[in-house]
Amino acid sequence: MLRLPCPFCGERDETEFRFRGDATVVRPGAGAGLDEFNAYVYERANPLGWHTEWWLHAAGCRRLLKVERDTLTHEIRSVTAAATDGGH
Amino acid sequence: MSAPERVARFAGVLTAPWSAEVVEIAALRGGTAVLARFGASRGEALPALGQVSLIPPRLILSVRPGRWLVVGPAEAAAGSPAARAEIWRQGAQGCAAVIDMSSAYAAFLLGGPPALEILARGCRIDLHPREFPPGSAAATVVAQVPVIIAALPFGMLLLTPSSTARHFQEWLEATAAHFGPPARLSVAELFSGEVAIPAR
Amino acid sequence: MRGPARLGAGVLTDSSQPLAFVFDGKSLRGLAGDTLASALLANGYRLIGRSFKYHRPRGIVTAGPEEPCALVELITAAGREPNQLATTLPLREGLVAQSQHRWPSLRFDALAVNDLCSRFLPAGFYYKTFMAPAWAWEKVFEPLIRRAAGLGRLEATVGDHADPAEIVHEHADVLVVGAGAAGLAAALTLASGGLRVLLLEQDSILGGGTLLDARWTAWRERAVATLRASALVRCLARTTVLGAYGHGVFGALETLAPEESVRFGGVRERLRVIRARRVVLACGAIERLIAFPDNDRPGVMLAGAALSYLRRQGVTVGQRPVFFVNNDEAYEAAFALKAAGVPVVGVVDARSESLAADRATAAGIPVFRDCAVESVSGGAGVTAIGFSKLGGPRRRLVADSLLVSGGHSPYAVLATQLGAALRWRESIAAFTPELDPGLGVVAGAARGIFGLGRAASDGARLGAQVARALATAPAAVETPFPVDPPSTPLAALWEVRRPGKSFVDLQNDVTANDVRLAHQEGYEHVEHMKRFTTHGMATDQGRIGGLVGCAILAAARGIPVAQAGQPKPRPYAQPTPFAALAGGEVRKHYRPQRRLPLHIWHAAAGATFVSTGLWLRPLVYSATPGWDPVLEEARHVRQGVGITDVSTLGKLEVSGPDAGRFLDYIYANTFSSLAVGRARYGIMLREDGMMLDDGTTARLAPNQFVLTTTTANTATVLEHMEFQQQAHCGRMDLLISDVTDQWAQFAVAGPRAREVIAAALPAVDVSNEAFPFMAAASTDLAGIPGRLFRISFSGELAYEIAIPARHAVEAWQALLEAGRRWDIRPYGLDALNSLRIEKGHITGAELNGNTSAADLGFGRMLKKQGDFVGRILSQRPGLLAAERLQLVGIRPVDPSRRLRNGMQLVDGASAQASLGYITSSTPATQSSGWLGLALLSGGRARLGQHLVASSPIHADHPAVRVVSPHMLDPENARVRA
Amino acid sequence: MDPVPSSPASAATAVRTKSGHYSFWRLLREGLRGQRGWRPAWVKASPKPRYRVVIVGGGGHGLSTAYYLASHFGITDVAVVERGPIGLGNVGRNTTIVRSNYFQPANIRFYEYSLKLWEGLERELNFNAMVSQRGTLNLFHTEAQRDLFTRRANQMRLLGVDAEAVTREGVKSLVPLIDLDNGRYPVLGGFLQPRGGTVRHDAVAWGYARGASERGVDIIEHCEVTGIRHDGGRVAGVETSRGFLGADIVCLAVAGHSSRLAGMAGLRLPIETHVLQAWVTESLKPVLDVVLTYGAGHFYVSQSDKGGLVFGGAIDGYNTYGQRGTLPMAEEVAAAAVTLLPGLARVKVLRQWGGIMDMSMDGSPIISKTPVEGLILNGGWCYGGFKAIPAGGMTTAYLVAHGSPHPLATHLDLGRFAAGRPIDERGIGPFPYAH
Repeated sequence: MLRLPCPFCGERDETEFRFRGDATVVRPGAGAGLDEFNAYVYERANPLGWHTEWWLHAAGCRRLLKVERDTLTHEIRSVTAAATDGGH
Repeated sequence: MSAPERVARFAGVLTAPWSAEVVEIAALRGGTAVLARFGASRGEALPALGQVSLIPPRLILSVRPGRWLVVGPAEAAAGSPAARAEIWRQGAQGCAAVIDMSSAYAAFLLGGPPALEILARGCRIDLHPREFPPGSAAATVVAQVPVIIAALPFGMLLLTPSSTARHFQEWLEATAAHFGPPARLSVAELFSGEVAIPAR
Repeated sequence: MRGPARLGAGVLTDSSQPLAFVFDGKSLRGLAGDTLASALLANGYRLIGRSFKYHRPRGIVTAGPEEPCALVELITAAGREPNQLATTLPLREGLVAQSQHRWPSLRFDALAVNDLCSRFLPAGFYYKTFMAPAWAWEKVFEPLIRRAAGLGRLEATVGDHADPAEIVHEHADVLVVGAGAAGLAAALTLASGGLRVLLLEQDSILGGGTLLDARWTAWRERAVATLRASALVRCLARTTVLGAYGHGVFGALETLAPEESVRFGGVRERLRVIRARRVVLACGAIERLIAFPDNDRPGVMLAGAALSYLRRQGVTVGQRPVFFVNNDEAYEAAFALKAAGVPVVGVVDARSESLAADRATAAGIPVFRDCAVESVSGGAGVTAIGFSKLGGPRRRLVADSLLVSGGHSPYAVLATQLGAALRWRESIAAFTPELDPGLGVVAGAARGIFGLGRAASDGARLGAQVARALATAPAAVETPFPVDPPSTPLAALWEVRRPGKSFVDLQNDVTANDVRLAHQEGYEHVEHMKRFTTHGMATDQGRIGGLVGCAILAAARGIPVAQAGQPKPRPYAQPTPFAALAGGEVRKHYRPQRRLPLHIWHAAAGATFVSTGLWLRPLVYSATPGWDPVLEEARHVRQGVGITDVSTLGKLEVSGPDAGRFLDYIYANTFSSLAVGRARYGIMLREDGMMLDDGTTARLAPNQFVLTTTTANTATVLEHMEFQQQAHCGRMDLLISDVTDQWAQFAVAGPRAREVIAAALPAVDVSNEAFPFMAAASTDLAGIPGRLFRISFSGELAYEIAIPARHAVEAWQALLEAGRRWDIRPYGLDALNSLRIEKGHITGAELNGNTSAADLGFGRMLKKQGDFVGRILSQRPGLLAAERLQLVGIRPVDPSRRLRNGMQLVDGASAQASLGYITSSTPATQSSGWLGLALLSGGRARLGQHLVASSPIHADHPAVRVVSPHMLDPENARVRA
Repeated sequence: MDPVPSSPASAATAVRTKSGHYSFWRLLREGLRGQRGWRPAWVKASPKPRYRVVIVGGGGHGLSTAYYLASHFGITDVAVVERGPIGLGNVGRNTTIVRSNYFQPANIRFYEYSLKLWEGLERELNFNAMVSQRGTLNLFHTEAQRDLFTRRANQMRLLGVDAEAVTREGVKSLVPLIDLDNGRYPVLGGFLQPRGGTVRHDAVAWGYARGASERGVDIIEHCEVTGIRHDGGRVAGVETSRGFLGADIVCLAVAGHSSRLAGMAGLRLPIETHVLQAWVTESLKPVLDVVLTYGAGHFYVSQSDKGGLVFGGAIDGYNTYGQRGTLPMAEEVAAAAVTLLPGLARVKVLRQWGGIMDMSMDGSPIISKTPVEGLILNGGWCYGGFKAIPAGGMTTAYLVAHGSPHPLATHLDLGRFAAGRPIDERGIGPFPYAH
């Protein structure tokens, strides 16, 4: 079972979070076409090892967190909040 | 002996459903500083994230970055939370959203020595006083429903969504029952200092 | 009280507290502190059960949870609980147990014939037969196998019977698993450093091996008292760690003592979920068997078990015991029995040199060195054993019990689950785990440090190491410990290979020859061998024989044991009842109930409730089943006015200077242009272009929008919006607040709705001009600040009023009061559904995750300019294909025929290819007959076509006509009236 | 067009088996002569430098693909390479259920074909995999669920597949242990596929391995693929821990690790890897005769011939290659079990394990050519890998042999995502962790 160190709430059980997928894929900008969006939505590296992924702390601060995690050992290297400079 | 002291010495379980008034203050860009200044000017300093400050008869807690809940006893006038929201809205000068959430939450107080044993049956976070001393606040899940927990000198304040409040209350009472018959008292009594703890 | 084998008082037993119990119908006596096993032994019982496959007679082999044979059925008021371990089951007054898996009786078991046929039933025999004739497997063979297999019977009361259970969450700096010498010493050290320690012990009492050695009594009592007195330490006995789950999380099963069980309303076990920063695994080692012919006879036991029964319960396992050992530790049992006055017949030692053997000889116990046991006489109990020196003549000893020790295997299961590598240690002929120090340490016998003194020193030292790693300074623990006697290392001995059945797994009846057969047939990897033979897959998980089987496999393959390895251990360390894993949130509490603010009012009004997700909603205000009350409610809305509770709608406030811009990105249509005081219907796409949700959004102030989501999608939409905001719109300045529970919301609908609203809200001008369709405003109702929207789901002139939930009842009553003149009536979810189907409005049945905006007729709403979620992929060729399933209306050709949700639409009655299906259907409220919505391939081009709506499971295939989904008021005249 | 060239049974018996024919009489003979005559079920082959076809993955799909290539398509110059011993991936770690009750018609047809192949498997392989058609019963608890299952059952019936609606009383008589009323969501009824059931999973791997090996396929264990050699967009073979194996066609059948292997050829797949967990209880005398699926939570259960209740739940919801069980899912599944079958409350769970699977972006499998010519993918099985083993192997073998997809597997191509033709069983969208 994962325990994720939320930068706002401290270490919490995985059951408080909602996994939101691969955070390395970047949403293509305006002007991008089908190919870029297909790659963004469907194609994944799905690595065995270090993976950067989104987790929403749904039962806590409701912040979206970027987590670096090893998909085999489940070791967690870093947890940071998604960059926002607007309202929270 | 003060009310909190007397409650803290009570050997059994204390539960108190609390008809509370709740106002959510959420800062927009640059709003945190404005809100902090305004709160300080009213003697209602906004606590840091993960903390609760007690300003009787109200308390203010923060479990989300840039957001605070002002919690107090519901007053007779129906417009009371709206009025309180309006005060903060004015103070925020357009840098915050201020929303009456009085109907969105139900509040409970849980006190007595078994409080942590009771909560450990549904709460996955560490409420040991070393990790969660009075003055701490956290949002988490208890018995499958979202709960905001604030550690107060005389026990735990529990805020839960009003639609699941009944489920939570049933869980709380059934769980607490293993630790002795609960003594009920009102939050007003707690805050007023006129607490008479019933004998077990 | 005193059975024939009770020699005196044990550490646990209380001779002043006799207990009566029943086994196989016979009334027996035991003592408080007995287990069922010790009480049966005290009463002279040998035969306890029958084995799984061959139905061989079996007795008690161990004194703990590793027991493979002594499984019984426990008979209680709640039913029959099979497969209870006699070796861990505490004896209590009135306990009733029965032997299992035998017929007609334990002593004469008909299926013992399997033992005679065993040569035709080798490992995996069932893979090779029962294949012909083809029908016979399921008709004949499989039913026979199913009946023969399975150990115990389950008989349980169903219905109101509930098993209370609870899950308790724990936190500690350090979890110490095992309260033997090493665990106690480690816990003392850690606590002295000011750390929060959780000490768990599977036994009913703390002490482990120190309970079996009187020299340790004083130390143990002091240690336990110190720990119990510490505010930082929690000691839990009867608690077995079930598994290690990573990130410091462990699951443990606590079996409650009877008096505590009563206090907690009958809870029998607790699942403790532990989170700790470090772990000290001091869980000891498990004695293992030796494979030799008939090593499963009742009376063949592990040597350590004999010591345990003697010390703990004052029971001897035999009056004439013989030992068969390969290590010095096992001699302790011989010394103890001898000291207790039991004549030890002899010790057969596989080794030539042994310091313990020398001590035994000096004490007058005959030792037969370099010898091995190769036969056991006796059917239902040992009568004699045969042994020999390698190549020498067989000798015979008359005995009533044979106490075996093949050495001790460190219990490495938890460490292995934490990723510890296993290293082979020839000196103990076992694997020891090497745990990442970042996770914790393995201490004492669990890492092959045998001897209580050595284990305690190891625990203290490693405890200090962990304390320092957590940046605390432990005090030195009181030393010295009692000194261990000098010993000679064991000599590995796995099997005495002679003709006959030499068991490596006693519960699943796996023999050494089965292991070799697996190898012979190519199942040579340990995991293949395990699966082919079922070795180690029984309730005991092969604790005492697992390594023996692997060693025999290694020998067959001609490789070292270390290379052959052993199967990967998985949770659970102890069989765990469903009830304990489930905890208390079961049955009625399996999921929380969300209640409407008006729940009590609805109930009082006679509503039948329905669960939609977590919500409980009024379906219809009648207890009468069928369509009549529903249609009555719906028709009242069409003809007069009705009111319904739509508080379950998700409500989100989006505020801030960039709120409009954000909604433009989230919705496929535009919101930034929406005027204050107006509402707009919006469609939200997923990034893959499919529809996610729909709803109305109102702009209450320049920087304040309130949007609604469908009830079922509230959490999904909120998460979607928060994700999009934080992942992609970080520069925008806005806030999202979930206000679903804050607001109760009611729809007042019907031709008379305006009059009702006008009466209820006299301050608002609700004329069509002042408050047209899609208007929105903040307003007061009965002095309560609320919001008014002119929106319609029913297809009628309608308003929705939002009120803080706390005032829902007052507001609802005020509306009823205002509508009394027009006979306003409440309507439920079913009527709401009938109304919206007729109007062609969609809900979850159509918004099913596989439909695009275009499929549902909203293709033109997609804005042409600007980015929004789903914009690009909604234009994929597959999503624009003409044959996609599109929303249409359906009417039966014969108005007397009904429609059913889930009917498949086909072209002609016999056609197989489905063209689509009916998603929602209802009797019409405004005309006779049924109508429905359907998703139909190329549907919009098929308007007017005749098809068949086929429901083979109902044998119902009415002809239908494809019509527009807008079956009522397609011009929207009513909603705009 | 009949995709299967000849009757399976006749094709199987045409070959003299090296491990000898298995039968009751053989058991009798070996019993009388001390089991001396049994031979390894499959030959432990060493790699040759070149094969016509190299199949990566000695699991259910890899072995069945090899078997059908050899037995039905006459292609025996085949190697199956497996990193460890065969059969210990998902084919050895699942809950052994077979059924063909799907929503999408193309999936119904595909899984029904698989079910038909299961029905003849034992005679085909001369290996008793204990195909046990006890029926699969899906419960429903709301009217919306009933409608969804009605739609599915009607679709199945139109396609000639068995499906029946079952009343509450019918549910109770099929599963006497069930508590219809006292759960948070009472049981309203069920849908039964009588031909669904279970299969002894290990036997499937061993039986296909034996059949393939007898027909000349090299089964190479302990041979880890470390690279995929390709040039000019065409595959040339695989680098392994035991040297390079040249091949005209390389077929990946490594569900759980498809992304990793495809990554060696420079491809990114619409797949994420997730763990699916399962549990087994102590053996009991028969108490449950069907495969039962709860409709108000993630829980399904069957009773094996050995007497253990085998049950499972949903995926954990985040990417993982960690082949292990977790505690929250155990709590979730047990709570559902106790709610539905309170009589099981005292039954003891013995083991928990996890298998890692390919979760595809639409929840449906992929049997497809790839942008690298000669590289074929069998993967993306999600929850359906075990039950698809015969059809997956047959249709993959067909694709290898013919160079074009099997008529029942045309919809399973990789191109469907870009084209906008996802086969999304439950309408979840491109979120593998949510399927």
